[in-house]
Amino acid sequence: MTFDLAIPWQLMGALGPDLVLMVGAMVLMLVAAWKPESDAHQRFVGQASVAVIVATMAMVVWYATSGATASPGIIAVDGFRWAADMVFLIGAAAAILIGIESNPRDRILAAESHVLILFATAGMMILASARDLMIVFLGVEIMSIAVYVLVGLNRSSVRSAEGALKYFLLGAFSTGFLLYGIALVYGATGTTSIPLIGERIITYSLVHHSMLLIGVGLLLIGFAFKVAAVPFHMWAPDVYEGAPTPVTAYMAAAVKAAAFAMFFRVWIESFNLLDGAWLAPIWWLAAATMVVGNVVALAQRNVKRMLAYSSIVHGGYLLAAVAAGTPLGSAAFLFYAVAYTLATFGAFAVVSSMTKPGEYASAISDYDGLWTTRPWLAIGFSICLLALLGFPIFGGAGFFAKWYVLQAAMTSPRELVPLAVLLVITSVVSAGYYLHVVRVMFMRPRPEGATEPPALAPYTRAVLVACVGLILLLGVFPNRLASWARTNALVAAPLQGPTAALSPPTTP
Amino acid sequence: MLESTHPLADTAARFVWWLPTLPLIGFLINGALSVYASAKLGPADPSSDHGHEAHGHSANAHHQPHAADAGHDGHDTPIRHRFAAIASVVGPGVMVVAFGLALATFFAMRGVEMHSPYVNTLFSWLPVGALQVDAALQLDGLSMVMVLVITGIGMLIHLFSVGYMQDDPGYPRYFAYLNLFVFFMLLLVLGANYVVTFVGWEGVGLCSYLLIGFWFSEQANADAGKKAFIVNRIGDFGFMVAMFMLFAHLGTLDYTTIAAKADQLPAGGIVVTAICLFLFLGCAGKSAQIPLFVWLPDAMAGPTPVSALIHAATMVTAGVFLVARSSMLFSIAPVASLTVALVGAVTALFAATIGLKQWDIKKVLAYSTVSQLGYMFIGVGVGAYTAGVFHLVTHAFFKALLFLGSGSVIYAMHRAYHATHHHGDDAQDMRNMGGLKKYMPATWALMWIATLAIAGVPPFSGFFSKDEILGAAFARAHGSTLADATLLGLPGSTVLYIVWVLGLASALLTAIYMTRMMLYTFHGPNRTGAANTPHLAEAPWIMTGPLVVLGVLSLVGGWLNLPAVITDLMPIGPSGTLEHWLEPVVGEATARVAGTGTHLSASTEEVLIGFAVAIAIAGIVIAKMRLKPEVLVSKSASLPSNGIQRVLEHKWFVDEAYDATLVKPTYAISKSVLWTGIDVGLIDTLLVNGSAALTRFLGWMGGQLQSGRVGTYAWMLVLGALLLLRAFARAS
Amino acid sequence: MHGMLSSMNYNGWILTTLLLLPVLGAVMLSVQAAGSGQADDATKMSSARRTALLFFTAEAVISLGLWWSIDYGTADWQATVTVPWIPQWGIFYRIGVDGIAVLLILLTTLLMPLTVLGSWTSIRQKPHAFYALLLVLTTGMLGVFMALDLALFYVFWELMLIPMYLIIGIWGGQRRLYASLKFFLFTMLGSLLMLVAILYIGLKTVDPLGRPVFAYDWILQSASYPGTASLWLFGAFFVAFAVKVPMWPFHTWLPDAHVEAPTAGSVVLASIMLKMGTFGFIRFALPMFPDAVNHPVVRSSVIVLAVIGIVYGALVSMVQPDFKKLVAYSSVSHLGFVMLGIFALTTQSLQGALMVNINHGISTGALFLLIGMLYERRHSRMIADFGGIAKVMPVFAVLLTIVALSSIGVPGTNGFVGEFLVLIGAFTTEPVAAVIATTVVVFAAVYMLWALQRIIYNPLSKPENAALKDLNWREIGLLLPLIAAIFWLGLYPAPILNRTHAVATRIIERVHGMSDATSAGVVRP
Amino acid sequence: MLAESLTLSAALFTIGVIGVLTRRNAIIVFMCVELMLNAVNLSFVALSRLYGATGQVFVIFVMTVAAAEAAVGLAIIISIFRHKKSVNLQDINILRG
Repeated sequence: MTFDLAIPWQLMGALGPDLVLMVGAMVLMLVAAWKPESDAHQRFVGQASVAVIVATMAMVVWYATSGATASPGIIAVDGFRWAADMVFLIGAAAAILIGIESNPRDRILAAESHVLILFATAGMMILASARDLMIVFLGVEIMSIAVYVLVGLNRSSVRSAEGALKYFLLGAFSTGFLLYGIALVYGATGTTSIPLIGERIITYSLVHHSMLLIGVGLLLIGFAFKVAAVPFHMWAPDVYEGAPTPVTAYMAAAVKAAAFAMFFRVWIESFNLLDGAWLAPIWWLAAATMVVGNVVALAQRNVKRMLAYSSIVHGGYLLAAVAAGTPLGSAAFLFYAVAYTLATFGAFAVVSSMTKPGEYASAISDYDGLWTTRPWLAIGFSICLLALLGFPIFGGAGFFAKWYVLQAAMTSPRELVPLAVLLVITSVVSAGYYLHVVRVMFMRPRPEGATEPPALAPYTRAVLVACVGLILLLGVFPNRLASWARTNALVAAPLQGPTAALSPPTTP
Repeated sequence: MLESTHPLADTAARFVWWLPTLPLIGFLINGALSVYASAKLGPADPSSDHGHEAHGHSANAHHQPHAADAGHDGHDTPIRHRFAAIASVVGPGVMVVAFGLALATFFAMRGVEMHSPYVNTLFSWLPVGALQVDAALQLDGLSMVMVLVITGIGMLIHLFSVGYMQDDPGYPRYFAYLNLFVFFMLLLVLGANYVVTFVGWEGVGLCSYLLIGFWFSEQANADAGKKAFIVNRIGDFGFMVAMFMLFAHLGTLDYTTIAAKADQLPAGGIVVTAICLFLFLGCAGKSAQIPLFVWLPDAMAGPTPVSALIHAATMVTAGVFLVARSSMLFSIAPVASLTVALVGAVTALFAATIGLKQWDIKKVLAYSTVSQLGYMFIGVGVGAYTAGVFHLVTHAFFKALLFLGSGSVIYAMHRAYHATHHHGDDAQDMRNMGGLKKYMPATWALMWIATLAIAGVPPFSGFFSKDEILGAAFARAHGSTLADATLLGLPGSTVLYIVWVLGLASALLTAIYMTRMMLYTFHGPNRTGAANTPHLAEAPWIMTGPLVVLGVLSLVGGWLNLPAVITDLMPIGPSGTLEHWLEPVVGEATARVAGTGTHLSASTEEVLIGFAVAIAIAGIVIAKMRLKPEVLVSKSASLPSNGIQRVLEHKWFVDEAYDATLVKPTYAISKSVLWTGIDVGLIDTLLVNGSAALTRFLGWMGGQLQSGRVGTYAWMLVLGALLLLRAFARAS
Repeated sequence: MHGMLSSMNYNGWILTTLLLLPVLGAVMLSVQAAGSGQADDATKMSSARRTALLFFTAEAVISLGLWWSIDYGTADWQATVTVPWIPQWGIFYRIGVDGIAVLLILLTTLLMPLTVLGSWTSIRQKPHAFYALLLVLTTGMLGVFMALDLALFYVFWELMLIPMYLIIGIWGGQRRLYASLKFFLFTMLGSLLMLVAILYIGLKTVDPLGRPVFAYDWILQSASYPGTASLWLFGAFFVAFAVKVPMWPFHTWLPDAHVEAPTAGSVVLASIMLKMGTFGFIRFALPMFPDAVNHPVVRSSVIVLAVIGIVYGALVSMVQPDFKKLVAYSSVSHLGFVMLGIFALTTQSLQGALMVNINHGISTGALFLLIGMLYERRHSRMIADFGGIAKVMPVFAVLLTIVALSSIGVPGTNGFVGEFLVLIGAFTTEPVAAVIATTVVVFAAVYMLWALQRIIYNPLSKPENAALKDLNWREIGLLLPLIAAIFWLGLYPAPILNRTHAVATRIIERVHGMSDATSAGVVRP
Repeated sequence: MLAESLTLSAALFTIGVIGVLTRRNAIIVFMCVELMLNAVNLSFVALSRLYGATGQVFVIFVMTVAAAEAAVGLAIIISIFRHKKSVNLQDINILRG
């Protein structure tokens, strides 16, 4: 079917899954508020949230398989959107499943926590669908505001509050740049429609238009903040550390994926021709992110913080795919997002189960000799870490994710071979900290009198098993995932639809 | 020539591969016995329970006791090895059979006219493209001579060992090693190409290593074995490089092909000279020539029969053999040949000077061996290949005799010391001997035969061979290719005269030190100590028997190659037998070196002979006059010597010099510069760990920047923003 | 034999079976481990090692057919299997062997049961995991020798890394953490650069459908690289392989890894994993980048590094107080010979290099096994702690002597054949390097015989050593095949040489064919 | 007129940025952020004179979002105040490294 986005109900139809999720979230918000905080209630709301997510997924799958398209408009109805949606929804479901069990341990009994994830996810889905900078802005804010709250969920923890404050202040600050960027792009092109911007850059030869370029620069700042690219990354470690573990996982995987989804769409559909301006900055952003992230991660003694830096690093790798600026880059991103989401949630499932009640942080040394007491947990965690490292077979899909990104970077007409080399060299540094954890688990003795880590709760265990299983499976049979990513990649914006008859912009 | 059509094809020669195989079988049997016994029956190795109470300085001598008196702790009846009987049969037995086969082959060869060597190809060993190396054996005059010496003298020494080693706890192991040595030695001389020879070459080095360190529980013995192997390997380096060059320039390593193709190399050119010099480096290692002679004296740490077989009669002469084997190459490389001759001459004199002041009877013989090997190199160096080989053979006779005789003496000394429990005294030091003639008359007489032979007194064998060498050196000084070449700026003829003079000088010294040895050992008063004297006696027949055989050979060995000038004077036998025998092998090369007009007139030859004889006799007389065995005191009572005597006694301090200039610096550089400096310091600490530490430090710095303050973060954000915007602004 | 094997379609299934069987074994061991939760350590140990031995023996037995089933007269791939893996990325499961690979595969499969026997009593902790890792490692190693697809090759290449990392790190000695990480990081740095190079090559070579091509043959036929790209690509492969070889100065991971690894780890590392580097040069770096290989600067630099490694390894060996470290440095020296042989670019030297590869696998493997046996008894590897033990361990002394002699290349043993061929071949093209390398015959004798002397000879002065027990039948039995191989290859290496000749000739021809200009005037017999 | 409006907007935005950089009180910092957003709003309004309604619609959205943000932000600031008894950003640095 083809939605005509000019017709309101058809626009609603095109937003079907998003609406299902939002309506479900609103209903559940009411349900959550209905009863006083209790473990049973949050569990119920959590399970219901997962149900909503599953329903949304089903709808996404239905839309995706029915081959729905839409007329040009403010939202996209394409494979990229559905593919990205699936990643967000998987992340959300995993975060909620872990959260159901780990939140009470952190004395978070608010049932709203799960609902907020639904809201954030709705924001992401909107982001993925956005074909207008206005929608981009809305999506970013819907997502961000929910996540600000999620970070500060643990009212009893000063760390949680501090993380929330930092994220909020800096997030809002960066929103200012993003918004200003949108304004300048709008001023230069006269439109906020993403494909139209691309079109007008051609038709009006705006490649060297300074207002446009400054606008793009400001947009880039906003995006770079969201994907935690160096030097706009400084919030990330603190916030990841302060946030409750499932939220950290959610931020590392889904929020980052959403930010990249929008990044790719805007860059490929709007600014593809401006690479003369953005290639060098993104190149340096990617390089700095890989180098700084990896190097600083080496010095970390806390698992969550280490994983936070790891998440920054992966942002750097994906920036290489952005720099490629090709549809293949977006395909690589989709593949990467799946592998990375699985690995991240697997890892955080372990971290959450290892975190002692009332503590946010688990030191790496807490994992000493884990193998001797919990061999499978240690093996599972190692596989996730190796996936993050991008190691073949043992790291499963993580290797092919990196392979795909490298492939995208190296086939790009933009000659990114040096960046690819930098990527692999910094990967070696990353082995230093990923393997450090593997090493403490397997090669150090369990300290005398170390407390037994509690048995994995069922949902967490399910998440871990599913993630590890999929990582390994996709590491041997990545075919389907690769095809899926390639089919759902973005296409460089075709000049389509009636061009709005607007006079050429007169620059001030 | 095809193997099957060769005149030797249907004779005993087709069993030539049995020659090395027989001792190999002996090795396997004895080795199995040895390992089985020690693994199954517990440690029964030598010196396992000997107190090492008195090591003394002559550690190399110290271990002789075990030869004769293992298990002396309170037991006066020695315990023989459980498998001693089997080993006594197998060890010498295979040698007897091998010698028989060698004789059969020899007679087969005498019966046919041979123009090319008989090559028996066993299998293709290293087939790699252009490089085709076969495991093949080659029979010709030269290898036949060597085979006879090796199996014949080897057999005698095996028999001698049955007595000498009878009570050693490592008895089967000893025979295993000895058999293995013979195997490799036969491979060395029978090899049909350089590579097979090299297998034997290194193999004999290995056996030498094992036998020198036979009593390995004494560090000095193990040291000596190791030193021998390592110094030999320096020589092997040269051998290998020579092979590489041969392959690179001639594309083959077969003796026959190389002999045929040698003319392709420009005569006197750099290539053939280099090949020969590298080969000679190998020979210098194996045959203990300057600068690689240092291992041989130390090698006396091994059992005395080993010294006789390996370090006198056979292995150390392999270098001479190799030069003769490569005569086609050396004959077109006059500079290399001159070098060989000169090094041989210098070594002969140098070693002789050291021999003058040694007290250990075996050390005297060791330096004597070095000196005589120098003689042989003079021979092969001046292109008188037959003379070199001739001296090799006679030397094998009389030096084996000398060593075995000294073995008998030492054996007797040990018996005596053992009987009186004087384990602190050195049984090999001549200062502890004296007057042994009375107790060991047979040994005395036989050793005098050998001494006269080595001194070059007619009609003993050494006279003929030595004279032939000196005569050849003198003769080559005119008209030969050598005389026309120049070495180190000196004309070849001058060099050859120098060689000749050095040869004469060392002949004089040889006569002196050998007489000295005999005087101190057998003459004068006895210094063994009154308590020990009654226990001194002749060794059993199994040991004395071989001595007698060797004595006869030392006496008549000269008849192998009587010079024409003598047979012309007195018809005592056929002249030049060996020369005719070796003619197909070295004749062409000899003729090429000799060139024109190098034949000496009979009168000149007679004068030279007279001169040589006079010198030999003069040496004996000088020694007899100057040395007073009567005033010598036993070792424990001796004072350290000084001046030139001290220098000679310490062998010109060559070992110390090598140690200070080569060994220690290499070790120190390897340890401090290469290992702790480059490996641990530079690469590992600085580069590897350093970069890791630097990365970690940068990470820590980055972490410090992450101050936790929102203000900092905002500043960073804005700074980054400004940088980015600047980049975009530039692009517009 | 050949007929029987082909009637079984042996070549059709053997390679894949060899790859899968160890994985199956590893799975089986994991199941066993999960099922043996409460059993005592001894029971676990015996069940684990029995299963492992079963699988390794089965692997060895079925692999034997390769000796006959392959036609060694041709340099073409045989026993090939091609199955699409990720066809849209141009990645195929494409395996096959040539004469060189077969020998290394057989070396691997035949050595592995011996390493299990060598660890028979020394691995007490978590034995199931140990043997499972060893099995997985085997798959990785065999895969490297078989892969005919660059991407697949890379996967197998990396697959080896983790098991070895864990084997060193978990069952290793005192400084195992440092050693294992160093091993991992060194190797990974090299291999990731190679990954980029592989991608570059694969993406440059495009099939008619526009997909990348990683098929080795295809790349060989069609690849040509602009300007200095060939040099850069060669450089990337070079680093990966040079670290693995290890060439000086990339070698410092090796002594640490060897010393800290448990016996089986050291054996596998030395005997097989070090061969990966040189195998990589022969299989990939040489044929794919003939221009770079023939580049005078590149070639002479590699030769210089190889020669430095040869001499340096020997000299540093000499001063090691730890016997295992001594052997490790001697490996640097031996592998330097291999590199010299490869880059001298003659048939003799290349085939010699292959021989050294195999010989080093046998001799050094045996040395590590012997050291392990000694360590089990005495809990020390320091040379100074021993002395005179030939008296209490005569069989050990005999075997150690034989192996040591093979290691220093005494003729009659395998060691000589390889070294000699390398040097004689190298001399024709690189005479100076060959002569310098030849000096190592001296240094090798120094370090090995000196160590030998200080361990088995000299007075038995330390009371701890007086009670040492000689080798038992298991230990003797597991060493005997190696000893037999030492003599077999030393006395009759023709079967090996014949099996590698066709491939070696083709490689040399390919390298020279690309550069007649640069190789003109060089005598190549 | 357009140029002047955009210049003013830029100036306001810069003032906001400087405020964020220099002030230490969380609430004031947040107010500065609001100032930035409103500066952008000014641009949108000014531009919408040129291009039509889109800019004005955008302003409405921004204001809505800013309001939501303010609600959440103030709640977060209160939450930290409960723990720290301070809203001075200099004091809030437990999380670092």
